[in-house]
Amino acid sequence: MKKLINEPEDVVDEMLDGMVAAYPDQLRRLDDAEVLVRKNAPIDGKVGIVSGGGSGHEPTHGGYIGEGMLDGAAAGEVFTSPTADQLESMIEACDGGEGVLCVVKNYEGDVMNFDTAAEMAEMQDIEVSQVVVNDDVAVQDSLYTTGRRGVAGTILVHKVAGAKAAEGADLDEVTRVAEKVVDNVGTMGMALTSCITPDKGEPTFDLGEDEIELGIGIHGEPGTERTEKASADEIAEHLTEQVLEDLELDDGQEVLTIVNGMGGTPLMELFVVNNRLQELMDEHGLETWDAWVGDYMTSLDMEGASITVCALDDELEELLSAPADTPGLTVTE
Amino acid sequence: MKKLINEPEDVVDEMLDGMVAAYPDQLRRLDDAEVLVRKNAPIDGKVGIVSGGGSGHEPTHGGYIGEGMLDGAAAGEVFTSPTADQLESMIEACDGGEGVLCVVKNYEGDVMNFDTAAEMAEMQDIEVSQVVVNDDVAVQDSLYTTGRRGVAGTILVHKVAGAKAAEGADLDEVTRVAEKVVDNVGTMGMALTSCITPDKGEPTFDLGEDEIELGIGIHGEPGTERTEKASADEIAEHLTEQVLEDLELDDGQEVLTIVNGMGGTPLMELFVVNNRLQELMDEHGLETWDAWVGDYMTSLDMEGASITVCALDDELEELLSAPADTPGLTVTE
Amino acid sequence: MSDTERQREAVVQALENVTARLEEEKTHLTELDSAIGDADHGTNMTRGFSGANEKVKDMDEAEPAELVKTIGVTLVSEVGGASGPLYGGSIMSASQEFADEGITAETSVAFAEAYLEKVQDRGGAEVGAKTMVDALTPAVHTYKKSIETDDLAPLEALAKAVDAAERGVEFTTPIRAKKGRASYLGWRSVGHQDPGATSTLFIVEELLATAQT
Amino acid sequence: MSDTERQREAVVQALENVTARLEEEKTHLTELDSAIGDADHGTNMTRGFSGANEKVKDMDEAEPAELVKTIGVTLVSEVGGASGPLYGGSIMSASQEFADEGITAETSVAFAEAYLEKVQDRGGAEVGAKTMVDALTPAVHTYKKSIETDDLAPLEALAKAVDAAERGVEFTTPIRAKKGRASYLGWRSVGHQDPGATSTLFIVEELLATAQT
Ligand SMILES: Nc1ncnc2c1ncn2[C@@H]1O[C@H](COP(=O)(O)OP(=O)(O)O)[C@@H](O)[C@H]1O
Ligand SMILES: Nc1ncnc2c1ncn2[C@@H]1O[C@H](COP(=O)(O)OP(=O)(O)O)[C@@H](O)[C@H]1O
Ligand SMILES: [Mg+2]
Ligand SMILES: [Mg+2]
Ligand SMILES: [Mg+2]
Ligand SMILES: [Mg+2]
Repeated sequence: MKKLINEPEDVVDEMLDGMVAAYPDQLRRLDDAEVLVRKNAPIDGKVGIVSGGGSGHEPTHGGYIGEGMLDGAAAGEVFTSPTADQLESMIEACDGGEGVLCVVKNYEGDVMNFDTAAEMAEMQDIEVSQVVVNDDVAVQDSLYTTGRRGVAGTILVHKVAGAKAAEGADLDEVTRVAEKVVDNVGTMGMALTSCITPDKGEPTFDLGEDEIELGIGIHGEPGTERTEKASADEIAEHLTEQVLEDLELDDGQEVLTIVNGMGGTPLMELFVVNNRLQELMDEHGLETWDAWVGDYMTSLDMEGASITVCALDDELEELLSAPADTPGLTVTE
Repeated sequence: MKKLINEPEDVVDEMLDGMVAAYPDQLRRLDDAEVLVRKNAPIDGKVGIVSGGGSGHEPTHGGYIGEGMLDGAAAGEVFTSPTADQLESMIEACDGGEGVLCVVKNYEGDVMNFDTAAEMAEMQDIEVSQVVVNDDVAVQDSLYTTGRRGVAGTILVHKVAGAKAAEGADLDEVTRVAEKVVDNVGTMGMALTSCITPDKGEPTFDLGEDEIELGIGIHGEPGTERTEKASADEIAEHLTEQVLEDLELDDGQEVLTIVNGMGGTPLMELFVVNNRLQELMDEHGLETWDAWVGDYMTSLDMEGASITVCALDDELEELLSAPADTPGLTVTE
Repeated sequence: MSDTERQREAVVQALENVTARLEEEKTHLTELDSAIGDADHGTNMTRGFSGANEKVKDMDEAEPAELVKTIGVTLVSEVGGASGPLYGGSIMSASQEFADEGITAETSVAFAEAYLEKVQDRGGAEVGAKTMVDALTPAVHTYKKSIETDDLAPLEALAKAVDAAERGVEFTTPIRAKKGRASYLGWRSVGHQDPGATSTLFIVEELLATAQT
Repeated sequence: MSDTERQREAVVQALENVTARLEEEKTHLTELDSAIGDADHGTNMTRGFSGANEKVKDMDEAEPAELVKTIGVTLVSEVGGASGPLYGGSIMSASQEFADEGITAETSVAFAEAYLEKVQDRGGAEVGAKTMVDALTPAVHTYKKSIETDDLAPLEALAKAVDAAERGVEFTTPIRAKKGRASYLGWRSVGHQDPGATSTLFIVEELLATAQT
């Protein structure tokens, strides 16, 4: 393994300091915690929006802290949910008196730790609500699973909830729009290569020179299916079909699409995928209202991509257009 | 080789269409050319700013088209300068009557093709000026070389020249500030892995599991030196020393720093490098006015990073702070 | 040495043994987690237990229940992931069973039952979901029956619990996961041994080893 | 068949042979460029020459000078990189030497000289900079002397030029690059053969092969 790191056990700590050093006017790190918050948190009279999860998904989540998006983000060890006490101190630091919305990706670790943190915060008289994002259509939501995973669609939840909170809406309203995104978004991913965690130092799964994994998550979990390598067009088609099958959209529906890179994929390739994706939207009679292409929710150095489709209405479009100023996403008026 | 592409020979064409599909309100592709321009180019009464070079460096250059930065960008084949006729049609499309500044990276192919294009454009009575960026301190500027290469520092030239042109300055003034950046910026890069071009399908150079290359360019050229792998801190120190030695800055000098990823490097690692870089700025008595961290000038899927330092004065700071709205870089007021 | 002191020493010793064992098995556990999870179970467990070891070293005066609780609290705040709340939170709340009478044959059964219940409350996994519950359930059931019905001594009961846990671990291999990250794999999870069940077995084995000395 | 027709056919045939040869050597040239450049010289050259082949196929009526010029123009607009302007631009402007009298022994010498001059004008490389100039210079000098001083027939002169170019290519290996991407490598460029000199040799070899048939 070759990585630009020092000791594997220091990587999250040093990354967080390196982020604050890059955005000293926007970010602040809580003392002795692996938690970043807005420089001016808590913002009085505004609902706080927080998220968190294992590290290795940068710019998720710390990179989405800022005006119009998150107030705080907790960074666990690589691919390991943050602990409940860290989450609790984040919630406290981001409560401006109007309560805090926790945007949780649907993993048992995240859910359990956020649950505990919410209980702890409520004991401090902080109003807490949670929305659990589960946009990954690769995983069937059945008795046989713990439900679908939360992946790239999470960023849209940050954006929409953040915009609503910036408007001055109350916790219920903010929670409602966050849930609206969750109800309307689907994602499916694939990997050309496994990621390598700093700690293990070897690929989490082995893929042959001619194999790819479909239906991967963002933690180097093997996918749901292994197939022969295919062209960008074929891959775009497969992922898109799965997502659209799940969403069952009406003709003429306006959508936001994301081609998300997994960390090691050149932007060039993501644009090639977007090229086919937009043709497919056309072929399916869907209207792309906005198309995002880039690394939003990564899996360390994995090569691969995911495709997200989110059905929009006027309210969501307005909230997605609202200004955002964060290291990882800027929306200007 | 596994890549998200279709046929290697179609990759640039499909990428450009995929970019336009992602930013249809901002970008337009010239007919039958591998050239992107601003949707509303030429902008009457504004000096046009154009750049171009081989593909594989995304978001460079097309990703920097937009308000406050470039008017046009020509995309050659992967790592191959665009041809003179393509460059010429770009210059024509971006001339709003006040002339066009070509930002050229110092490679013989780029320089020769831009020279020819400039001659052709001047024959059409378009005023053209050129600035050649050569920020790579790894290459000695001596009789024995063709001069230093242009690398990540180029983005700062786009930003500064673009801001000046947006103010309404004339071609001479725009050229002057672009040259000021060139005179004050230095970069040095390193690779953990080689890149793989779509066409060749194999690493351009072979690196052992314990080796890294120092002083690499952005085309998979082998570097100036091969050494044993080292920690992020050691690498940050080495690159920074080389750059600072070259720049010879005064105590207290304000600088902009860039930790630039080569395409396959997780953001996590870039922040770890930035953590040490900012300590080094401190130790050298330099004042970081702004610190950029991300993929600005890439080399396909290469894992590695470069460090750029640019000395600033009031004028450059003002121009760097001016608003920019492009796919690859947004600066808000 | 008072009874309380003896119990305290036993807890500290057990914790040391468990920590050493997990350290030894770190790569092994992470390997198992690579196949059907995210390659961090070994790291998670060793990070948590080393932390607990540090904490407990300075607690010369604490009651046994307090010590056990501290182990749980430390796991909660050091481990994260799924195993943090499952191991840590459950140890923390089950430690109450030792509060009044310290560690006895009876209270150890109560602890084991409370621990299993908590893991299932938090995680929602039944037996057969291919999780730590599959190792834990036979171990706890066997321990309880050995003590309460068969009148075995704790040491013998614990030995039987280890056997039971071992069979539970083996049972996880041929079945499809319903909970945890392995469930994302669907049928591809069949044929792999569950990391959390495996670490549960190691812990029970070290409890036995400690009791035997 | 008129003289002009014969010349036209010869140009078309030479172009076909060169294109086929570059196609064959594509990987080889790219390999050489991988070692000291950016791994695209083979692709660049074949892309350009296939394009030129296409263009020239439809020009049944053109003068030889026009054909050669078209080859140059097509290379300029298809190749890019350093080799595009160097090969293409220089062929384009040297083609003027054929304008008045077509292709003769004398005009072919003039063409060769003009071509070399243009390459050096554009690229600024002297002999010994480890570039195509190192293969080109001996080839052109030898060709000129063989025809003008030694009164050899063009075919024999061309054969000597091939030998000369070969020695030029071999000369590039042991020296340090001063121009082109290889110069970035400093001393590490020593020991590698220059791709552009190599493609120059292949072209001269194919000119000879064409003349021999
Ligand atoms: N819902 C659950 N109920 C019981 N045990 C679970 C549950 N989810 C996960 N586990 C256990 O946790 C183990 C994984 O722990 P670990 O790798 O540390 O956490 P994570 O899955 O968050 O990376 C699994 O092998 C399984 O035994
Ligand atoms: N300044 C120059 N003068 C003469 N020949 C040059 C010069 N620069 C490069 N070359 C030739 O061009 C060749 C490389 O061509 P190619 O790989 O197609 O272009 P690029 O270097 O832009 O990728 C080199 O091997 C060398 O022979
Ligand atoms: Mg984990
Ligand atoms: Mg090239
Ligand atoms: Mg795990
Ligand atoms: Mg080349």
